[in-house]
Amino acid sequence: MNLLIALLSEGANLLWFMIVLPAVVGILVWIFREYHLPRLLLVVSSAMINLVCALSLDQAEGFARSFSFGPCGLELAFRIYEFSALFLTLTAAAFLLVSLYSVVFLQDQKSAGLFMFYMFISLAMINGALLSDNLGVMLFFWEGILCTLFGMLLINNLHQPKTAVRALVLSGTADLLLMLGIIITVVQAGTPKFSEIQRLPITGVSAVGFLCMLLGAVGKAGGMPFHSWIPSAAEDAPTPFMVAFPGALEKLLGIYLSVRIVTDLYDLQPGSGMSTAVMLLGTLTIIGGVAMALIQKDMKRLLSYHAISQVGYMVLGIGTALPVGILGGLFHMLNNAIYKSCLYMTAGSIEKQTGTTDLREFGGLAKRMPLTTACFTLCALAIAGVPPFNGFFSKELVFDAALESNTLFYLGALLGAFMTAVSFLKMGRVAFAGELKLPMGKKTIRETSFGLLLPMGVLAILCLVLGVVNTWPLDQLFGSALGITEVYSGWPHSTMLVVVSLAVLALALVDHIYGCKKTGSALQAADHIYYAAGLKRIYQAAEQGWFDPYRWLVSLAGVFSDFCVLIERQVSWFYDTAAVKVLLGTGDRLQQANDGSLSRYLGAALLGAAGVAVIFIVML
Amino acid sequence: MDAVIYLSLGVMLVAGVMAVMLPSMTKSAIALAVASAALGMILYELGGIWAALFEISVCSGLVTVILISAISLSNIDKEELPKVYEDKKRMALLPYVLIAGGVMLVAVALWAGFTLPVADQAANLGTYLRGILWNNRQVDIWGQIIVLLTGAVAVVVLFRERD
Amino acid sequence: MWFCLGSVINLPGFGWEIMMLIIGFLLIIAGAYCIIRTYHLLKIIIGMEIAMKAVTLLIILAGLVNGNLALAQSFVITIIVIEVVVAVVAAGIAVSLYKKYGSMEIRNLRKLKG
Amino acid sequence: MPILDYITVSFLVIPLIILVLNNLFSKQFVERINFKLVGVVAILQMALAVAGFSLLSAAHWEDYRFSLLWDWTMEEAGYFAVNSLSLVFLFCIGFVLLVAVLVAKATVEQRKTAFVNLVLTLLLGMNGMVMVRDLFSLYVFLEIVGISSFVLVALFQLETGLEGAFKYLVMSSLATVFILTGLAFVFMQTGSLQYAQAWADWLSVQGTAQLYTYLAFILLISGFALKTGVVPFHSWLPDAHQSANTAVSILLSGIVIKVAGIYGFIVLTKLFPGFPPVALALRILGLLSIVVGALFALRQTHFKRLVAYSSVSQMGYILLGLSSGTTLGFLGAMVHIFNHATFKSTLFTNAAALSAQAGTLELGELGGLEKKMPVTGFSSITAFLSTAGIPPLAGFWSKLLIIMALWKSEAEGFAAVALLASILTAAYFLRLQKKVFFGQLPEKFGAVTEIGGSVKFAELMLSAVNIAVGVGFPLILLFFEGRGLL
Repeated sequence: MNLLIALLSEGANLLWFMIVLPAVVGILVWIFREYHLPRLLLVVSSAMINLVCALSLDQAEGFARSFSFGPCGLELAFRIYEFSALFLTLTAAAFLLVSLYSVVFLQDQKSAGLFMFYMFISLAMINGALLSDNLGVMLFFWEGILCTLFGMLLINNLHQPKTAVRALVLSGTADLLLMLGIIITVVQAGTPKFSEIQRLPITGVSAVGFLCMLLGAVGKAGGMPFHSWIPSAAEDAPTPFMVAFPGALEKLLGIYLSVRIVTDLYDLQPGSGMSTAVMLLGTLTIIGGVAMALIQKDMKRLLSYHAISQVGYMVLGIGTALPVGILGGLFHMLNNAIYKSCLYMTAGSIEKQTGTTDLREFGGLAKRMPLTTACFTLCALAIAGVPPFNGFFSKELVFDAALESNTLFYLGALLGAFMTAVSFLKMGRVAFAGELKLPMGKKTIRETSFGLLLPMGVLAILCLVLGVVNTWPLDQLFGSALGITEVYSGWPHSTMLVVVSLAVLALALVDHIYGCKKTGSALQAADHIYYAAGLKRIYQAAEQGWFDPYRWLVSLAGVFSDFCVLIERQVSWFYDTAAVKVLLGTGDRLQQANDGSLSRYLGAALLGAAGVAVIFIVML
Repeated sequence: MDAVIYLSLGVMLVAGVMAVMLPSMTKSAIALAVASAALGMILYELGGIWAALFEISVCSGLVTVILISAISLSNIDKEELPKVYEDKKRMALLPYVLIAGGVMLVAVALWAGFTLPVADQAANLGTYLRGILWNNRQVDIWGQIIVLLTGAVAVVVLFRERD
Repeated sequence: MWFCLGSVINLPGFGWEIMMLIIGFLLIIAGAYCIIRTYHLLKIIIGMEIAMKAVTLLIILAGLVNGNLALAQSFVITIIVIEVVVAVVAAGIAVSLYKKYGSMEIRNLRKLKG
Repeated sequence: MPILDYITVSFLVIPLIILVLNNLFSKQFVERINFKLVGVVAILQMALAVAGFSLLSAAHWEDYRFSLLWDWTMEEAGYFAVNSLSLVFLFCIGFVLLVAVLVAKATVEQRKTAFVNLVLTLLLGMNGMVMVRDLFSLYVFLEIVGISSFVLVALFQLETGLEGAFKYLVMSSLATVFILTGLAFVFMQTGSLQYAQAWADWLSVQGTAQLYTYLAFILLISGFALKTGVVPFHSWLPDAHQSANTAVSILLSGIVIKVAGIYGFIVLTKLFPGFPPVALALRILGLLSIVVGALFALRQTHFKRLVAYSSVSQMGYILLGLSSGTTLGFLGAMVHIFNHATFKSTLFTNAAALSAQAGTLELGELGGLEKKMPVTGFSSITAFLSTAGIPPLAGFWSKLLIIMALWKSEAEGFAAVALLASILTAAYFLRLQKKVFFGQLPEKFGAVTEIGGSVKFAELMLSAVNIAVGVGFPLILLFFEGRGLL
């Protein structure tokens, strides 16, 4: 304990501690992987210590520390300041809940120890990435998360690592772009230090660097076009993974970097072409993600598409480059982390009880799982943007910024909000309302365990609290961290926006009822959109994966690999046949020439002497 | 004096070529002894008395004895010898090779300014042989002693029947 | 051959030093030719000896040219000693081979090859 | 420093005394102890070399001159001398001699006295070679080494042994003719053959226009290349190595070709650093050796012959290191000399074990002996990995130094080919390992057991040295750095 105090007393040590503690705990968890109780205690206590550390860093004045190591002037530069301390705290808080949920969820499973090991290593990496003041060091931690991600996806699917490979390829591409962007940025700025780069103008090469970095950051958050591994991960990754990574931690990290790129590294002007491009990316992500969510019949898959879609709001908000947009984007990120994690958790609870998340197989759980239903409802209301939940306020801020920038994007975002509401109406009604329906083989179900309910409940209540008391997050947390003096908290300033949003929600309700009437079932309530003229084609194409960049990459890679196979054949022919034949043949010839005759030996030696003479003559 | 050197050089060359070309081993060995003696003559004429003595006694003497005794050990029928070893046929080209080589060397000497180099006079050590051998070449003398020891061991090894 | 030598003698600027050099080279060629062409083990020793004679000649010539004949003489004496020992060893090996094969035929020595 | 005097003199005196003792007493008595005596001489030589090295470097002397029973301070007197280079060589000589004696205990059953006599004269010759300071004396001791080697190869009067010895002798006498003619031309111009920088520099200045100087270099390079066994002068080497007793093969491959050949090249390159054709010739010969030696080795069917061709190939690396003309390259070559002594001795020791236990060295007949002879298999694999330059074994470092030196001296092409040729090295050794230690065990080897005694000890010792040098090489580099060699 003394050691801990000593460690905590010095701020610089705390920086190290934030990285070393999770790594060490990860290893300890893996060592005690056989025992549930020590694991639980270890995980919860260390997650709490992590949170305490983060909070104390948040309280401290901003400062920077460099630890030089290695021969080539490499240094490990860390810096803590308000913004990163805020994210550190948010991460720590999210991690506490997520890890509690995970450790309870996985308590009977063999892979729990390994999973928690990866979780803690990921936390170490995330902390490192948030703390580092050097772009290169940050990239190192960033890539570390990719590794742990790959490991976690492999846990249950060692023999069919399709999803893991897909995630590796897509996230890897995103990270590659990030790396490229970082290289360009460092070259342009002349320094690898975050704190020394002063808002580079986005022109020429810098524009490429900006775009690459932003794509890399958004890609980590799960935005288009690096999203398609998330839905497939929903199918075969453990639910805690979905809660932790696409739900909360990756979003935090990706949005953190995006905001820093837009506000610190580069000078993104509102209304500029680059801003429009980013907003377009955000809008496309919103619509694309939610449109696919609409027709999903599996809870986790549906939520995954929402996870993608929600990133769009954040990117849209950040892309406006207006303070209100950035603030909205950040707030939305926080809200999304809360309600999306909670939603995943409810899906996980249902999975734990019923054994499935396929909406066609169960329904009417409200009576048997009232608390889960309540959590779900709160979060669904929040994600749909119903006042006074937190999602409403953040969405309004994003809408405000989008309307100020470009009406088209505002309309796109509205469309997204509409479809979000529709899809959650559908899911909520199917899963919880109506008569109890259980999958084959299940007779009865119970409410889920306390360990799972606790984080869910906390998160669900937070949804309401943060909505009602939005002054605190908006002004105290993000506003002061970003240095925004204007006050955006409280009820939205523009009544028109609120009216339109409420109208959209009402429209969604009407649409849902219409859908139910038409098809006779809540499950297919959204299917009329699917069957609408023209849209069906697009959906079919989407279902076949035509919009999946992974597939594009794969088919592109297919052509490339055919080409490579052609070359490879020639090369392997050269290696396996030609080179061997030539070498062995030469060896044989030499061997035949060396027939043991002394005359030949002498002749060869004299020829050698003549050869040396020739070398001398040539050199003369 | 020059005439003696020219003559000895000529004898040496001819005897050497004959030693190579003669089909009879005994005659070959004798031709080698003659070449050796001619070399000894040259050494003597140039003032290398000790070297000449060694050359004549050891090389033309001892080596010839060794060769002759080795030849007599291998008592092949004299009639068979030329047929088996085909020396006459295989050595027939030597004079042409030598003439071609000689002409080439002379040509190089004549047209390419083939003169002997000027020595670094500063490095010259004008001492007598005894002084040289005992002052300057003690290392070589130790070497000679070890060579002789090795030779003795070798003779013991090679000429004794396997035990 | 005599004609050739005679014409060399009469050329201006051609002392016996150059003659010695040329004859030394020619004897080395003759010795090497002998070693390469012969089928008789002892003939190889003779060829080696001839080449060594030529080398002795060249060393003495070198001493003559640089005026350090005494040193050259000491070299020659050492060379002669070594030469004899090598010749003895070679003859010993040749005789041993003769005892194995019953002939001094070099073409017996084809066991080691490749 | 009188103690250094004793140390240096003992490199010549101890073998001489043992040589006398070996012939003084009755054969029955001598043959019981003489191998042990030679082993003691070897260990003593290593210890003395280390002691001499530390004394010399403690005193910061370039070299230490001494004589044997005469006063070398007399005017114009010749002398022996040791410097750090000779002491390193002396250490290597002692090391290989120790291994050879350990193996000879198992392989030499007859003619022990003669064997010991010849080994001692060989030792005298090699010690003398690295301690003389005169090109002509170098030749004299070179001949001692040569004569002892011929007779050692022919020692047991087997047909193959005699054949190998005779071929070796004839090729060596060609080398003698080359070297002596070359020396005659150097002597002709300088009037002295001592290792004196003055005349060497004079020759270098004069030499650019001098036909004789170039002729001398061509002949000297060819002569030493013959002694080293560099392609295309190599033909005698596999024959001699294959046909000799394995203990003799260890001596020949482990140290004789290096002292007789490579040391000559070292002297040449040290005396005449400013001749670009010399470096180029060494480079081309080295590369040719590496590639052609490896190609030959790929097709061999006899264990020892394959290993002998591998020696040809490895000598190429040493020449490449020397040719770079830099300290780094020289250092790489020196380390490779020691490493080659280690791993080549290991492989020949394996050959001794195999021929003792399995009774044959034909690759076609051997197989699957890994389980039966684990120590032999293990040491063979470490030696093979080291030869192929696999980190962290010793061979990797020396090759790395050599290739780095080549690269730095702007011979990138040579460096690249040398690097690629490592693949060939790995290929032929992999083939060897596969044929001997892996695969199906022939039925007739069902009762084969691991070798014991001195050969096993030698195998273990050599493997340990190999691994220790490899793992501890950074320390060795630090040592070099501390001495200002890097």
